[in-house]
Amino acid sequence: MSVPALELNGLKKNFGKAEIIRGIDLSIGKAERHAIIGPNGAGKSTLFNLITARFPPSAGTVKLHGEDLTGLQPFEINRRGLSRSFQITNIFPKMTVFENVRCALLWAQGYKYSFWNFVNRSRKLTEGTEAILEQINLANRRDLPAGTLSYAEQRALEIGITIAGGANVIMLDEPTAGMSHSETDYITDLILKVTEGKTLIMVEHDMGVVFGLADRISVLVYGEIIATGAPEAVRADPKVQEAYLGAALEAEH
Amino acid sequence: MDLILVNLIDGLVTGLLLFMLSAGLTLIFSMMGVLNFAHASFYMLGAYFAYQISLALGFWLGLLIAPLIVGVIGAGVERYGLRRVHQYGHVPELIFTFGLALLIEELVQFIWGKNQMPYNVPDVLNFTAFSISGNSIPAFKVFMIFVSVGIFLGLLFVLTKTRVGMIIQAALSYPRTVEALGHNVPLIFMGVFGVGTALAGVAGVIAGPVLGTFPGMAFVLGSIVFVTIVIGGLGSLWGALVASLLIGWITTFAKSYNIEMEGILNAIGIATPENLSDNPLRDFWALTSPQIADILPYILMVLILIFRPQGLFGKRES
Amino acid sequence: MIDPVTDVKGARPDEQITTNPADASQRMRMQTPMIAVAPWVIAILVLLFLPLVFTNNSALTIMNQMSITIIFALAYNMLLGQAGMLSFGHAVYAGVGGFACMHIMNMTDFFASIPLVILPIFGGLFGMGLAMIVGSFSTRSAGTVFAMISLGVGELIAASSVIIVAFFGGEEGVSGDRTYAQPFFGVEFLQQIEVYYLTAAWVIVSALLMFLWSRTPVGRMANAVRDNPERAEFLGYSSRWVRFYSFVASGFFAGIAGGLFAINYEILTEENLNTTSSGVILLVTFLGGVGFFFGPIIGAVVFTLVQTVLSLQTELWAFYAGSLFLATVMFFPGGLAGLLMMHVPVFKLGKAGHLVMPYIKTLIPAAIGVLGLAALVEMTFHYRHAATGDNEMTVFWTTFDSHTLLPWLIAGAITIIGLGIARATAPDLKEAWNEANTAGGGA
Amino acid sequence: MKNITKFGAVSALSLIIGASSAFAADIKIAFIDPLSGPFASTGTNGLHQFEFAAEYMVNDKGGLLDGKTMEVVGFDNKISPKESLIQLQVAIDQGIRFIVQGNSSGVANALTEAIEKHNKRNPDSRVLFLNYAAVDPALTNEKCNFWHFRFDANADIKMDALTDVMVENKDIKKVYIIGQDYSFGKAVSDAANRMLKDKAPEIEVVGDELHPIGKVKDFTPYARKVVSSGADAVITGNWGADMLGLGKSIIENGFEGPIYTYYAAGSGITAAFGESGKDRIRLISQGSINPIGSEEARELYNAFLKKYPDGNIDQSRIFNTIGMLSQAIEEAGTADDVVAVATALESMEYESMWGGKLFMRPQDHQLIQDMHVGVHTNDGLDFDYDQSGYGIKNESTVEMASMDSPTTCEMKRP
Repeated sequence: MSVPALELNGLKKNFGKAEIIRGIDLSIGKAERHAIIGPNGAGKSTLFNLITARFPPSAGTVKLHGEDLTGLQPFEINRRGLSRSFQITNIFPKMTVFENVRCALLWAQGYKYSFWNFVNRSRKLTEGTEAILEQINLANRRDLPAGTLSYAEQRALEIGITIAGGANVIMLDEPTAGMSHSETDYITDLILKVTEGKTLIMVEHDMGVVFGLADRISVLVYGEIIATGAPEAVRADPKVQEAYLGAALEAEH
Repeated sequence: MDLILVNLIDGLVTGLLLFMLSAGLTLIFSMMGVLNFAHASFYMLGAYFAYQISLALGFWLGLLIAPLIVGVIGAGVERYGLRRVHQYGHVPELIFTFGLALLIEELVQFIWGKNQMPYNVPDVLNFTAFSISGNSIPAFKVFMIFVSVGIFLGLLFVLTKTRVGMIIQAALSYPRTVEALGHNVPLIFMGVFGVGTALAGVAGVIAGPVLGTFPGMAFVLGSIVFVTIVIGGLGSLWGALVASLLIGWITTFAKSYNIEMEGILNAIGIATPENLSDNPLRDFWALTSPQIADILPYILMVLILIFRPQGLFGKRES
Repeated sequence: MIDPVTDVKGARPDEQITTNPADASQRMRMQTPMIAVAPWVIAILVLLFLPLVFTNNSALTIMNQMSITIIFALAYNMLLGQAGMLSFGHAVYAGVGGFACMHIMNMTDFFASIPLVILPIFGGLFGMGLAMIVGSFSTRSAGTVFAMISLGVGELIAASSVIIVAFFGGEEGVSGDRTYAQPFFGVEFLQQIEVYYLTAAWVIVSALLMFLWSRTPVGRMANAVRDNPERAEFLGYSSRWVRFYSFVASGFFAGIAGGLFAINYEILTEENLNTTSSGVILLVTFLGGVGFFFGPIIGAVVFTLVQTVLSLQTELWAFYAGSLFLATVMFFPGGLAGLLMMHVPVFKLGKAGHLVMPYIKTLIPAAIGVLGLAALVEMTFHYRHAATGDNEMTVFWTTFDSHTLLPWLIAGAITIIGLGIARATAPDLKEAWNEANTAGGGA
Repeated sequence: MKNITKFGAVSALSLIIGASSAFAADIKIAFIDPLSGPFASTGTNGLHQFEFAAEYMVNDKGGLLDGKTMEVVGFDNKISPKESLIQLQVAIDQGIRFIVQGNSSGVANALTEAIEKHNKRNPDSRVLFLNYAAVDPALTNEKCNFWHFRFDANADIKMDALTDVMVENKDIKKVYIIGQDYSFGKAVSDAANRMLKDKAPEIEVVGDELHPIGKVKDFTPYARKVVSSGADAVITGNWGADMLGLGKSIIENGFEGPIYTYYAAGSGITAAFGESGKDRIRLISQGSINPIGSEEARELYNAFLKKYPDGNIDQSRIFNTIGMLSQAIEEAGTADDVVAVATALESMEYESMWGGKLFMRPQDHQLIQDMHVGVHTNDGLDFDYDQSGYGIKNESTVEMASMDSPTTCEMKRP
């Protein structure tokens, strides 16, 4: 069996005395679409932040393609092929849509901190950016400041920024939060399209999206994973139904 | 030994004076996020107003009225200036106060001219309270200590025991929540700004006769007040107090004792180079503590920012 | 707390505070190279021909001072505008660069072996070196921490200028003679005009390099880090290093400005390092507008004129400069450049003509009113501070007795009428402005 | 766009420069000193005295060279060397050939070097530098040049006179020297140490200290050291707010001896010391105000007070500067050829209305004159300062002070 794309071992996080993440073991394979669900306050976003080194974990390790990420800075993790979006829209609002995406391409295309290249001279950079804009359907918005886009467009842009660098592990934190039905469908299609062949890990509340996208689901309750498996298996798991899913599913219908 | 006691008292006076400025500034800073560069200018206004009032009504009414006027002006600045600039973000706000500081200095020169004002200690307090081996402690300094301690206690009482104080404390940490609870946060901001500048005004009234009332008095004090609150930790009243006293004593002692760099370096085992007068580092070797006393707070601040960016008592970073 | 990121979340579309060269780069990319090069060619031509218009040495001296301020302000804006870092001690990088150049001037043998024109490069290198040392610990975070470290370091170095006499020369400073350099194609830089062309060449080169810098990957990422450092981290860039590189580059160009100062004035003193100079460059940059690459250029030109020319006319120049600055911060946070660029959409819509009349109707009375106000201020000042017998004063080439009622009435009337008309016509202007900014409608 | 702005701005510039050069006086003097900012009061007071001197001593008496009038034009240098050099250039472009400046030896250094270079590079627009108050000894020693003339006594001369007076006072056994940490403060300290050792080896220097210039908020710690040292007298070269702060603090905190100063009078300082400084502050100065040097001077002072009721003549050397320059112009028969005027100024002897004879020493262009040590008092004054009732009254006089003092100047004449 090949090395999993992402592997968590005994991951824990305390804030003072409060244990938010109580020891998580999880292994996500290559090209798998994995959803993490759970009630509010279960620690889903915290888990994301631990994986991407926004916070240091209290215990445990995170491995990306078998490599231990302990002690690495967010930008170093990103360079190793893991990219993420945020729960609250997190783009560069004063820069244009085009600029937003282009910035995401710079490191991936090997420009590093160079000051001897000119970004608008690079055909590869421009074409790469335009390709991404096409993918996220924002080509006609390219010269607008990102902050002036509609909410759904900003979320789409954020997904575009997240995937632009060509990372093979994509983490999306509630990509459809606060959207209307039609917008949700739009984003779901977009995610399907742009994560083709990549490992996807997402936190999501909308069960429609979850069951439409995910190959496997993990259920996080009070900082612990109580079930992991294929959508149907998880749906059938009595523990899950008891703790969370039942109520949620009822509410859904 | 006696001199140590005298220096402790002098440092206390300096520190408490600094505290009256930094207390208001740290409240304003932590609530509104405004690094108010013009804070020391309000201190200057306090001294000038008090001087003008003392000509007509005497020192004591000046002490009473001048801070009130300064506070009202401060509130006006918040209401009609800062609040407008606030929408553009923090950097323009800061730059606004920077410009305001310049303008106030120009205005003061416009009205009172450029000379030092003969604003003096009132006759009632113009005597030597006591002497320690030939060093007299003027009664006015004792008075300054009492006024500043009184103000500190008053502030502490208001902040911890009254409803307004509770709201202010809450607004310090959670401005949005407090607004959501229906409190008029803009009004609180204006009030805090007014009170903060009035405190600076009080400091000006009682410091003017001792440290001189002249157009450059704000500039001399200006940035050191920031240094104080950064060292103490933003938003912390206790931090402001501790940092003020620390700075007061450090600078006082550094000035009172001639500690030489050569002595320090020799003590840690570095020998004085030969031909010191030709050495490119000669000025460094000849440093004495009084020479650098007034820049010690800046050194302290830079070190603190590098190793503990939230300051001594601060809870949050910037 | 002053981190611009904190309030970025609900970004306002009309916000103009920070640079958005993205727009420019886009336009640039789509336009023909001819148009991209045009401003530079015009700038070169203007700089070449200015001395033909202003032949006297003092105008040259003032233009040199402008040029130095332009480079320094552009360097400062690499921090403030491009990378969102507020520095209160940037004068020290220019100053140290200048002092280094001064010492090189005094190294007779070495100085005689290099042409004067390359001297500023040494200034740049020393400014850069100092920026690398300070940047290594100050760029870890932006916002207040960076600002306060810059203030502290600035104060320390300024204070050492009177203590470390060996390098800074105490309060007299260090002086030298530029003419001892190797002649450059026979030019010994004895005359102001020669120095003018040297400085002008450096302005073009430095401004061009700084402009190009903003087009490089690290220059683009500086904008990204300014807007959202956290997001930049998740794009593979360390915010700290991006800030560090911006800081070092800014230190380099500040050092070049310092080197040019050394050539122009042949003396460097404590004032090149002190907090006042650091504050002035902040004012200059903000007055011009941090949001546009050319903003600081306007700021430098206007401020230098106010400082050197207006101060010949009135003792109250600093008062007017302060008022102008405060008004800019309050009403035009985009600075003078922002004010100009507000008109770009109007021009694009081809409706600039619609604004001419309303502007004339409002701005001319307003200007007259403001001048009237200035006259009142001058008269008050004269009345209060002039010598007793000295009742005569001259304002706007008119001499009168400030102790009689009539001039006060006239000035007051001019002020009230001017500002009154402006106020009355302001709504029309606003309407015309809105109309001009709306696409379509009447031709 | 930017180019248009720039163009417009520079057009305005040339207009304004043109406009301000449209004055009508025949002989113009550029006064380059701070007229705004923290040192503006000293600068403005100086400008008033210069303007008054030109009016009263020259124009009202029919002018020079058969009716040419004299005008003093103020240039604000904001006490910045950089601004001074810009304003110098502006002044030269306006055709001004005489530059006066006094505040800050740093500025004087910058000016004297710039003027030397200018005169070398532009022989047809040479200018003279008449320094009326910058006292750094270097200006008439290693940094001297033909174009620079100093009308004030330099720091060494003043200290020489001051120590002459001090050693007469047998109560003084211990002396504390304190000053601002820069070239002038150091020069005062060096001179005091050297001369006290020379003249009265039995006097002990119990403290010798420099403090940061213009940065000290509270002088109490320094005052404590002075008191604890048991000093009988203090010497300080402090000026401005540093003088007032130090003086007040020393007196307030229990020091009871005399304080020997260079700059503790006028500009609000006399008023601010008031009663507390009485018989404590000693001042070294030239030109006798109390008692007034001559009836002519009394008339002049009264005329000055009529014009500036709250003004002081605290720099009588300004009137000497104008007087000597006028005499030199008359002797040279021209105001345009500055070499001729400078040659006339060299070794000029001049009878000052403030008492005594003045002699411009040709070796170093240092004016030699009588020095007075006065005391701050309200008794028996002809003229007070700051309308405060207090003023400086002469106690002792050193005639033609330091007439034979050595100089390292090697004057190069054109």
